[in-house]
Amino acid sequence: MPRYENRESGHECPGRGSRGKAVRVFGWVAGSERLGSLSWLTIHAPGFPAAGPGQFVLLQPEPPACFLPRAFSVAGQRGEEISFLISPVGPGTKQLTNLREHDPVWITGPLGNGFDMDTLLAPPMRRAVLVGGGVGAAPFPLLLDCLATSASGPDLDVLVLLGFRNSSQAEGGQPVRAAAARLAAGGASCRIEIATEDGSIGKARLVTDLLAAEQRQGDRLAVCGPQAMCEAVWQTAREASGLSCWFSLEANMACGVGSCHGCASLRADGSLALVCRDGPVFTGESLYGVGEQE
Amino acid sequence: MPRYENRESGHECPGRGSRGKAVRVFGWVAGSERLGSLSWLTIHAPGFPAAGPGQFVLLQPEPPACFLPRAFSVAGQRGEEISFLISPVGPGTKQLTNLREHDPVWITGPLGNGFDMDTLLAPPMRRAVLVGGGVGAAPFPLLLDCLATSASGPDLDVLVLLGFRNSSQAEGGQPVRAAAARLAAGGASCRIEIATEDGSIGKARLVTDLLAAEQRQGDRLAVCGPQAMCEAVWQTAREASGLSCWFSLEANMACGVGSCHGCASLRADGSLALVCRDGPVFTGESLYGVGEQE
Amino acid sequence: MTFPMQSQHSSPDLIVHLGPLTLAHPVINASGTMEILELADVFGEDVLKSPPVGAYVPKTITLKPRQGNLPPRILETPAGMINAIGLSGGGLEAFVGGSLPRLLTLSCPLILSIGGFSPREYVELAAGLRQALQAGAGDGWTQRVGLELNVSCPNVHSGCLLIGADPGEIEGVVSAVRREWPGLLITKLTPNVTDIASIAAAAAGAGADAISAVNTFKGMVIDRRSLRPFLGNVTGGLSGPAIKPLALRAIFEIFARVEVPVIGMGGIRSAEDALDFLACGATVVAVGSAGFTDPWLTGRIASGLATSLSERGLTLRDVVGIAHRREA
Amino acid sequence: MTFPMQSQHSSPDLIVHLGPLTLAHPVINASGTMEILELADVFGEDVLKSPPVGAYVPKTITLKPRQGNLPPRILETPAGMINAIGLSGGGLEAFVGGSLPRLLTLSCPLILSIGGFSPREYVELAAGLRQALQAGAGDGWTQRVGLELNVSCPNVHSGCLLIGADPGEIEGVVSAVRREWPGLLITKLTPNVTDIASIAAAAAGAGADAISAVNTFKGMVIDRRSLRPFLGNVTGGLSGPAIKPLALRAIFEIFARVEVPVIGMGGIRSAEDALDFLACGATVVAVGSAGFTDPWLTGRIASGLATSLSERGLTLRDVVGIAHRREA
Ligand SMILES: Cc1cc2nc3c(=O)[nH]c(=O)nc-3n(C[C@H](O)[C@H](O)[C@H](O)COP(=O)(O)OP(=O)(O)OC[C@H]3O[C@@H](n4cnc5c(N)ncnc54)[C@H](O)[C@@H]3O)c2cc1C
Ligand SMILES: Cc1cc2nc3c(=O)[nH]c(=O)nc-3n(C[C@H](O)[C@H](O)[C@H](O)COP(=O)(O)OP(=O)(O)OC[C@H]3O[C@@H](n4cnc5c(N)ncnc54)[C@H](O)[C@@H]3O)c2cc1C
Ligand SMILES: Cc1cc2nc3c(=O)[nH]c(=O)nc-3n(C[C@H](O)[C@H](O)[C@H](O)COP(=O)(O)O)c2cc1C
Ligand SMILES: Cc1cc2nc3c(=O)[nH]c(=O)nc-3n(C[C@H](O)[C@H](O)[C@H](O)COP(=O)(O)O)c2cc1C
Ligand code: FES
Ligand code: FES
Repeated sequence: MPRYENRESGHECPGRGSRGKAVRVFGWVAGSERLGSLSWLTIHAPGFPAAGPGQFVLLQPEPPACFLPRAFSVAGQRGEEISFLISPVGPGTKQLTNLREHDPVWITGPLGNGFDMDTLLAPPMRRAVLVGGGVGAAPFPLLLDCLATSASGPDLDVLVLLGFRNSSQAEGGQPVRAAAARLAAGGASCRIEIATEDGSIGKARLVTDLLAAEQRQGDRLAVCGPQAMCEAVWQTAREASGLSCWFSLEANMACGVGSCHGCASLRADGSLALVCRDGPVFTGESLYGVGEQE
Repeated sequence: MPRYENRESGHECPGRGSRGKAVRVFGWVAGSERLGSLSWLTIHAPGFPAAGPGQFVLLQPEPPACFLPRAFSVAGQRGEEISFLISPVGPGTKQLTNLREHDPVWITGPLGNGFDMDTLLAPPMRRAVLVGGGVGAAPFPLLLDCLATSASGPDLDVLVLLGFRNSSQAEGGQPVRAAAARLAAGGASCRIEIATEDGSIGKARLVTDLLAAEQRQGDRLAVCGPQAMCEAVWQTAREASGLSCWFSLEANMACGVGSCHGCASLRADGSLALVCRDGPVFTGESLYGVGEQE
Repeated sequence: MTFPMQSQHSSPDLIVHLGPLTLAHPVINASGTMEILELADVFGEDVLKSPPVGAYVPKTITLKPRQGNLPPRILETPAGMINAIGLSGGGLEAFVGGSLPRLLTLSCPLILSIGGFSPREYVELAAGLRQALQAGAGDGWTQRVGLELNVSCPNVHSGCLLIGADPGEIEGVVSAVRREWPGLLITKLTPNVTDIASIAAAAAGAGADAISAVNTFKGMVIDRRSLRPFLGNVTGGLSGPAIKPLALRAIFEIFARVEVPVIGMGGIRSAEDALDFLACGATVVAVGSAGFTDPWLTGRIASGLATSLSERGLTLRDVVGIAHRREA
Repeated sequence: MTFPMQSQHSSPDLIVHLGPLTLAHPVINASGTMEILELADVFGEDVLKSPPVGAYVPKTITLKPRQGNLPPRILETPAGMINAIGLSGGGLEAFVGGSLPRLLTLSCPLILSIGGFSPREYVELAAGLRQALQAGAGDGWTQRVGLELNVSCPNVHSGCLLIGADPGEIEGVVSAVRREWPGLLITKLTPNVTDIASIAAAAAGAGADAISAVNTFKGMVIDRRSLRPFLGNVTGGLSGPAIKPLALRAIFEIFARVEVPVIGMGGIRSAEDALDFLACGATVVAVGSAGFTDPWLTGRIASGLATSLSERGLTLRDVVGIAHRREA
C-alpha cells in the first residue's frame, strides 16, 4: 500500500507559530515511490517539529550531487516522517528521486510562513479552493490534513482544482486525492477536479478553465504552481468579486533562512520580498497589485 | 559463488599488440562484491577487446561524482566482462565501489603497455615472482590467467608475494588466490605467500621481508604497489643477483592516452616518462637506475 | 538541534588575536552569507548565546538603504554559485538603530563591513559607526568591534570595485578611513585584478591592520531558454569550492608580500579546506557560501581544526604560512 | 567505437569561417588537451580520417625542447582540474620534422599554437613554421593553417604570462609576429588580469585576426599530508566547469570591445555550454579538459549544437552574440 494512502489525518497543524523552532537534522529515506513523472519521497527526520501547510524545507542528500540544498514544500507529515512531492527537473531533484530506502539526507526546516490557516478559515468562511499546477499540488495533502484537524473541519466546504501537463504527471495527484478522502471521511464536503493540458484525462484544458467555471464570490484561494499559472489564476479570480487569494511562490534559493538575500521577488509596489523569509506565501494583492487589468 | 572463483582461465592474452585497438564504450555493472576493505567490480563492456596484464582502463560512472575518470588496472577479463580490484580512497573510488548491478559506467581502454609477457617468459626462464602491495595485487589475477594460457603454462614456476595492511585488506587477495589455483590446476607450480603489516595473518611483516627470504638468482619480478614499496622491493632485489624487475606505476591522470602530459614521472636519468603512454610498466633500471645504493 | 561541542571549538589551542580582537577560534563567517539575527528568528535564540563563529561579520552596510539588484540574483554553478545581490539592506541608520544593539550582545567580537560608492561614503560610514559605538558600546569597544572595508563587491555598478582594483584609490580610501576609525581596520580585496598582492601592499601601506581576501570572482551565466544573461544584473560573483584553488593562490601571494594578518576565504567547506588557507598564510578563515548549507558549519570546522591539529601534533601558529617553508 | 555521425556534425548549418579557414563546424579542441596523433596510436587511425574537431590545435610549440615542470603536475579540483605542465614538448625542430607532416594530412584546418619566452622567440617560431609550411604544405596553405600566440600560459616562470598581462607587450609581440606570418593570426589571452577586454583590444589593434580566450586561471592546491604546495611548480592553471561562469564573462566583455572573431573556451562539456559561449559572442568554441573524459566530445557537441539550433529555429549566425541583444 502506498505510503500516502489510508492513514488517519493525524497531523497537528502548528499554525504560524513555528518560527524559532526550525532544526537541521540528519535523516534518512523511509520510502520513495514513483507517481507517474513525479515522486513521493518520505524522509524520517528525528526531532523534526510539526510543519504548517505551505512551509518548506531544504533537502540535501549525503553525499550531495549539488553544492546547495534544494527547497521543497512539506507535502505530508506523520510525526517524524515528512513527505515530499518532487518533480525531477535537474540534478538536485533527480538525485532525490533516485534515492533508496535508508539513504541519508540532511533536512532543514520547517521554513517560511506557510498558508495562514487562521486567515484562510476566518469567518465569514464560505469555501476553500486549492488551485495547484503540476508539482504545485505538493503543499495540498498537508493543507487538507490540517483542515481535517482544524476546529471547523467537519463543516468545511473544500474544492481542489489541479492542472497537470498529462496523465503521467497527474498520477502525482494521488496523495492529494488520498488526503481529500481523509478530510471527507471526517464529514467535510470535499471535491477534486483535474485538468490535463494534453487532454489525456477529460478534455484538454487548463486549471484556470476549471477555476473560471467553478469560482464563486467569497471563495478563499490557496494557489501553488508555475509563475505563469499563478498570474493566470490572479487574472481569472479578479473576474469574480470578493475572492481572497494566497500564492505560494518559488525562487532560486541558497540559504532558505534570510541570510543570502538571493531569493528576492518583485512585488506589485516595486519593492522586493525575500521568498524564504517573507513568504513563500503572499497575498495576490501584494504580488500583483489591485490596478487595472492590462 | 563469487564472480572471481571457479572459472576456467579463459583469457586470451593479447600480448603488447593492443595499441590502436582501444575503445571508449558505455557499459554497466555486472557485479560488485566487497572483499574486506577492497571491492571486486565487474563491468560488462560491449565490444571491449582483450586486455593484456598490467594494462589499465579509465572508468567513469554515469552520472559521475568526479570531473575526471579514474585509472584502474584490469584485474580480470572474461570476454566482455572486465573486473577490477578497487580500494575506496576518495570520491571516485567510493562512487565506483558503491555502484549496484546495472548502473552505467563509461570505460576506456585497454590503455598503456602492460607487462611484456614475451620478455617475462623469455628463456632462460627460471621463476616468475609477482610482488603486490595492497590494491597493487590488482593486475595479478589477469597476469596469472595469461600465464595459464601461455605456451609454457604447464611448465611454469610461479611465486606470488602479497603484502597487506591487515586481514581485512588481505581479503582483497582472494581473486589472486583463485587465479593461482586455476594456474596450478593446469599443471604449473604456483605458491602464494601473504604478509600483513599488523600481523593479523601470520606474524607482522612486510612483503619485502617475504621477498628477501624467497628471492633467487634469475627470478623475474612483476611488481605493483605503493611507491615506497616499489622502492623497497628494488633495494631488496638488488641484493640478489641477476634479477629482472618490472614495476607498474601510478600517477594522477587526466586523459590516460598521452594528450595532457599530466602523468609525468621522473626516471633515474632525470628525464620524465608519461605513465599512461610510456608505462604504466617500467623496468627497475629505468626508474631507479643502476647506481650505488645509498 | 546538533550543535558543535562548545568545549572543543573554544579550546585554548584555537584562540587567535586579530589586532585588538580576541577570537575563541579562527573560523568566522564571510560578510553577506550569515545573518545571525535571521538565524535566531528561524532556529531560536541559542545561536546568539553561543555563536558558532570566532567573530561575527554582518552583511556589508551601505550609507543609504538599498534594495539591491533585480531578480534573479542567484544560481548554482558547477561546485559553486553565482550571486548578484548588489548590496541590499537598510543602510547605516537602520543598522545602527536596529541590528547593532542586538549584535553588541554577542559573546564574540564583531567585524562590521562597510561599502561605499565613493571614498567619502566610506569615511561617513566609518564615522557614523564610530559615533554609534562610542555612544552605545561602552569603553573598550575597540577590543570587541573591528571594521572591514568592502572595496571589492563585483555587483554594483560604480564605486567599490573600481576602488578595489587600483592601488592608488585603495590608498586614498584606507588612509581616509584610518583617520576616522580607531579600531581594527581590515581591507577586503577583490581577486579580479592582475596582481592582488600589490593591492594588498597598498592597503597595508595606507594603514590597514589586516587584509581579507577574496571576494567573489566576476562571472556570468546564460539563461538556457532565452540565451540572454540569466542574472538581473547581467554579471555576478562566483563563490564556493569552484574558486578555492584561485583563492588559495591569492592568499599565498598576499602572505608573501605583506606583514599584516590575512583573513582567507573562498570555497571553504571543511576543516581540511581551512587548513589549506592557514597553510597558505591566513591567520583567520571565513566560511561563505558553504554556510548556506549548514549555518553551524563555522563551529564544526573549528572543532575539526582542533582535532586535525592535535592529530598532526601542530599548533595553529605552526600551520599559518607553513606552505611557504620547505619541508623539514 | 561510438563515433559522432559525420552527416550531422558536418551539416552545412554549422560551417564557420575563421579568417581564411573554413571549419565544418565551430567546435575545436583547446591547445594542450588533445594530441590527435596519440589518439590515433591508442584508438586507431580512424580519428585522423574523420577528426571530431572543426579545426585541430596541437599543444603549444616552444622553440627549444622542454620537459616541463616536475611532477605532480595535475590534480582534480571541485568541478575542474589544475595543471602545471609547463609547456612540455620536443620544440620547433622536432615538431616540424615529426608531427607537422602528418597533421597536414588531416581533413580539417590546423591551428598551430606557439609560446615564447621573449618577443623574439615568438617571431622565430612563426618564421620557422612559415618556412616549413611554405616548403611542405603546398600553395594556399594559409587557407588551411592558422597560428595562435599563447601569451597566457600561467605555468612557466618567465615570458609569456608577463607578456599576456600587459597591453603594451601584447602589441609588441603581435605586431612583430604579424610581419612574419601571412595567415590567420590568433592571440590567446590569459584571464588573470584586471581588464581582459583592453588586452584583447590591444591585440586586435596590433593585427590579430581573432582572439582566443580563456587560458587557465592561476591557482594552487595544498598537499593534504605535508601542507606544502601540491604541484611541483607550486601554482598551476585551473580549468573545467568550475571556471565556466568566469570564462563566459570574459568572452562577453571581449565581444563587446573588439570587432574580430572570438574563440571561446573554459569549462565546455556539452552543447548547452557551447551555446552559452556562442551567445556571449564566441564564433568558435574550444573544448579543453572535458575532452580528457571523452576524446570525441568535440564531435558530439557539434551534433548537439545542430540539434539544439534546429529545435530553436535559430542559425549559428543568430546565436553568436545574442546575449548582448535585448529579447525580442
Ligand atoms: C519554497 C519552495 C518550495 C518548493 N517546493 C517544491 C516541491 O514541493 N516539489 C518540487 O518538485 N519542487 C519544489 N520547488 C522547486 C525545487 O526547489 C526546484 O525544482 C529545485 O531546486 C530544482 O533543482 P535541480 O537541481 O533539480 O534543478 P536546477 O538545475 O537547480 O534547476 C533549477 C531551476 O533553475 C532553472 N535553471 C538552472 N540553470 C538555468 C539556466 N542556466 N538558465 C535558465 N534556467 C536555469 C531550471 O530550469 C530549474 O527550473 C520548490 C521551490 C521553492 C522555492
Ligand atoms: C595505471 C593505474 C592503475 C591503477 N589501478 C588501480 C587499481 O587497480 N585499483 C585501485 O583501487 N586503484 C588503482 N589506481 C589508483 C586509482 O586510480 C586512484 O586510487 C583513484 O584515482 C583515486 O580516485 P579518488 O577519486 O577515489 O581519490 P582522489 O580524491 O582523486 O585521490 C587520489 C589520490 O590523490 C591524493 N590526493 C588528492 N588530493 C590531494 C591533496 N590535496 N593533497 C595530497 N594528496 C591528494 C589522494 O590521497 C589519493 O591518493 C591506479 C592508478 C593508475 C594510474
Ligand atoms: C550571496 C552572497 C552575498 C555576499 N555578500 C557580501 C557582502 O555583502 N559583503 C562582502 O564583503 N562580501 C559578500 N559576499 C562575498 C563573501 O563574503 C565571500 O567573500 C565570497 O563568497 C567567497 O567565499 P565563499 O566561496 O566561501 O562563498 C557575498 C557572497 C555571497 C555568495
Ligand atoms: C593539461 C592542460 C594542458 C594545457 N596546455 C595548453 C597549452 O599547451 N597551450 C595553451 O594555449 N593552453 C593550454 N591549456 C589551456 C587550455 O587550452 C584551455 O585554454 C583551458 O584549459 C580552458 O579550457 P577548459 O576549461 O575547457 O579546459 C592546457 C590546459 C590543460 C588542462
Ligand atoms: S534563500 Fe537566502 S535569503 Fe532567501
Ligand atoms: S594521463 Fe594524460 S598524458 Fe598521461
